[in-house]
Amino acid sequence: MADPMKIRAANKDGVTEVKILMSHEMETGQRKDASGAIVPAHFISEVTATWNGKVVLQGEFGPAVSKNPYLAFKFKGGAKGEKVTVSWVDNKGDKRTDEGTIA
Amino acid sequence: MSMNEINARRDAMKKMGGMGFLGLLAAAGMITPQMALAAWNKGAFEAKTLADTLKALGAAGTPVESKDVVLNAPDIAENGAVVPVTVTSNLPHSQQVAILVEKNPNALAAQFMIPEGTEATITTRVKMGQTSDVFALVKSDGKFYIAKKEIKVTLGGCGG
Amino acid sequence: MRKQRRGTPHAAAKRMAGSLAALAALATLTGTPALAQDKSMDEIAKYREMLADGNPAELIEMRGEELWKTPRGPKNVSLEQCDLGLGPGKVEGAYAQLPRYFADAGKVMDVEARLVYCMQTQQGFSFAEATKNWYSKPGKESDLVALVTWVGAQSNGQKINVPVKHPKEAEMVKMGEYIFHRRSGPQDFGCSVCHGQDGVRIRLQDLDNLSQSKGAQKAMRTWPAYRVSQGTVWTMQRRLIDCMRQARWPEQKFPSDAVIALEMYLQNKAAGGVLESPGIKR
Amino acid sequence: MHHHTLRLLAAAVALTVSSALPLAAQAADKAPATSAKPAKADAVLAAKAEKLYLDSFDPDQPRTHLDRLKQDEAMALCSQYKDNPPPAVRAKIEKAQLETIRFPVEGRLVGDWKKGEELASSGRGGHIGKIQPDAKGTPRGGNCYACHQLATKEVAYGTIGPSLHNFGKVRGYGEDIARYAYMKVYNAQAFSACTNMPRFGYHAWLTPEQIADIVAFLMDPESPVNKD
Repeated sequence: MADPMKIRAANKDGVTEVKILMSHEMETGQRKDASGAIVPAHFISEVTATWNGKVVLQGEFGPAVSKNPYLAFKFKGGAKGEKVTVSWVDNKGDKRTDEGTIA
Repeated sequence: MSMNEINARRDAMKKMGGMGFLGLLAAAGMITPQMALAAWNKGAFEAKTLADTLKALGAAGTPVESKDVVLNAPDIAENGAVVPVTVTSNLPHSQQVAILVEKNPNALAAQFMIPEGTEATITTRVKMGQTSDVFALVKSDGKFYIAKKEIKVTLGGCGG
Repeated sequence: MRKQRRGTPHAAAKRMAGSLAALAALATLTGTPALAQDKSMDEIAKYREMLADGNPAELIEMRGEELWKTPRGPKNVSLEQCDLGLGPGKVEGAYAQLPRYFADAGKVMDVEARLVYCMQTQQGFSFAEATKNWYSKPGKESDLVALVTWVGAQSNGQKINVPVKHPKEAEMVKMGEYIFHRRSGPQDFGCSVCHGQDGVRIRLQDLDNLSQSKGAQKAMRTWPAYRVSQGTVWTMQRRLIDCMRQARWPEQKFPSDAVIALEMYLQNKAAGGVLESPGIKR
Repeated sequence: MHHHTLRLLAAAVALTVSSALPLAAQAADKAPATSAKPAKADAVLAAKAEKLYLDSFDPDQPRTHLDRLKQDEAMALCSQYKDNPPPAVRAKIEKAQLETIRFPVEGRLVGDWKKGEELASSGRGGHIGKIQPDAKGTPRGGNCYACHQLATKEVAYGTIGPSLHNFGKVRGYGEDIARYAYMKVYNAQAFSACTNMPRFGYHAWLTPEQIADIVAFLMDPESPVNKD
């Protein structure tokens, strides 16, 4: 199973800022290994963030997003102690869901 | 429901049959079925040229350059593997934000759907194979707007 | 702009220089390149600032904490009783005081050497097993690096304070200094070539003068660090072993006593520097 | 050309570079040596440190790799005096190094600036070991940009050495300057003992012809070093 994400969420003046770090290799499909064979593409393709059952951000990544992707955004609403849930799925069908608590 | 439970439940559901990822989220009660219709835009991500990518994103023709689309990134990246980029749209009803790197093998790096209530400001990091123009594309009220910036990728350190 | 020192030219050279017509073109050398250089450095600063906001080393740190607490190895015990110098299981602040002399091992060890020692003596791993994945490669993260990252983070905000009480600690500082100035290889390199003067850079990267306290503090405060060019965390051992590779020298053993001596010398120079660990850099 | 004249020329050339360190002063910028001759205790420690150092390399690698740790006289003296030897030692090193310089068989000191530019830009070649070696047959570069500004279009240049932008334009395109540039790249320690600059020709890191190409990059009026 994939490694956990690190999710930070903080509310200020009614706006919640979310910062996410995802653990993923984000292989481009163009790199060669030591033996000269091409390492197949392996990357997070979809990311969804929800708060109170509502989608607050939906993203699609290609392999040009950097290794261990970072994503930051802001949404209106959110209160201290509430959860922000983030899920990703990659091009091989591997996936991960984690949550962060709004500070 | 704890995260481990969600992950376990998803794994269990995977075994039961091929529900899509968003379908699983919908089943877990996280999103409504209508939202789960979105899918990875293969055509756009696999397009080679900037023009083809824009076409696949539904922004055929030349999107209007707009001062209300702000692409914040350094002029020089010490390493092309990680180039920080923030796109901000000050246009009303910005629904979609995309980041494109013209000289990458596939121009589209990432795109985001911005629901009502979410600010049209996204920060992420992209790879750049070489010095290139980088574009921020924003869809606002059904029309596409664009901002451009050249980012130089330099040789770093000992250069070896 | 960096400060420049002008040497004292020989009197004869001065006379000769006066006769060189080239002097007339002197003015063209100052000005624009310097301005361009400042602009480049501003943009590099912006690049670094934007990176600092989200450090993927935190992901590796999380993994390190789990590895520390999970029973592993033939003896199926965790590392929670490992003594990193401040007593069994005391991790907070330990990294800031490493390398140091360990009486049980009879030698000066850095964080990696000590973790390897604990993996051998407490968890029952063989030396080969404990060291075989000592650095991370694409697609294969090192457990040892994750442990070092977590241990390092437990000294975040603490002052570097390496003990020089035991004679072997003092000797390692001196041997590190010797190695720092030793030049060899097909490029005549030594650590001092790049890191023995103030205010210079290689390509666009500032080079700290590691022979002085200020430069050593600046350099040593931010390791272990996530290196975006490598997509993973590098420890001080990995950093120094790669410096040696760049110097076109042969490859070190792991863990390397020469590297530990260098670390001892550098940490000693960096005393008082406040750790910001893990760092993030090119 | 006599050694004495060359020294003067070197110093004079250095003087014209106002935005850079005079070449001879580079070494003096380093930490001063604590004493002219190391004391006995220091010698004992040095021997111990040398052993610790050599023992720290992986013995499981080709002998030719481990040979890179051997020091010639200049290396040993520079290490001993922390790159700041006393005048007599400095003179001795420079004299010996001057004698090592060899010129291209064809006698052309100014080659092809385009090839020189490539060499100046490349920091590849010569990396050994198991972790991240260069691929077999990787050509060695001169990596001049790591330490010097040259053509202004390259923004990623280092400042360990002086700016060489407009090298020929400022100094003139004369034979003497070309000869000085060639000798400096071939063996910089002939002019400045214990300088940071590698001895590219002495170590056969670059061939005499490649050095002439680098000289062309510095000296050809058409080179971007002198044009932009």
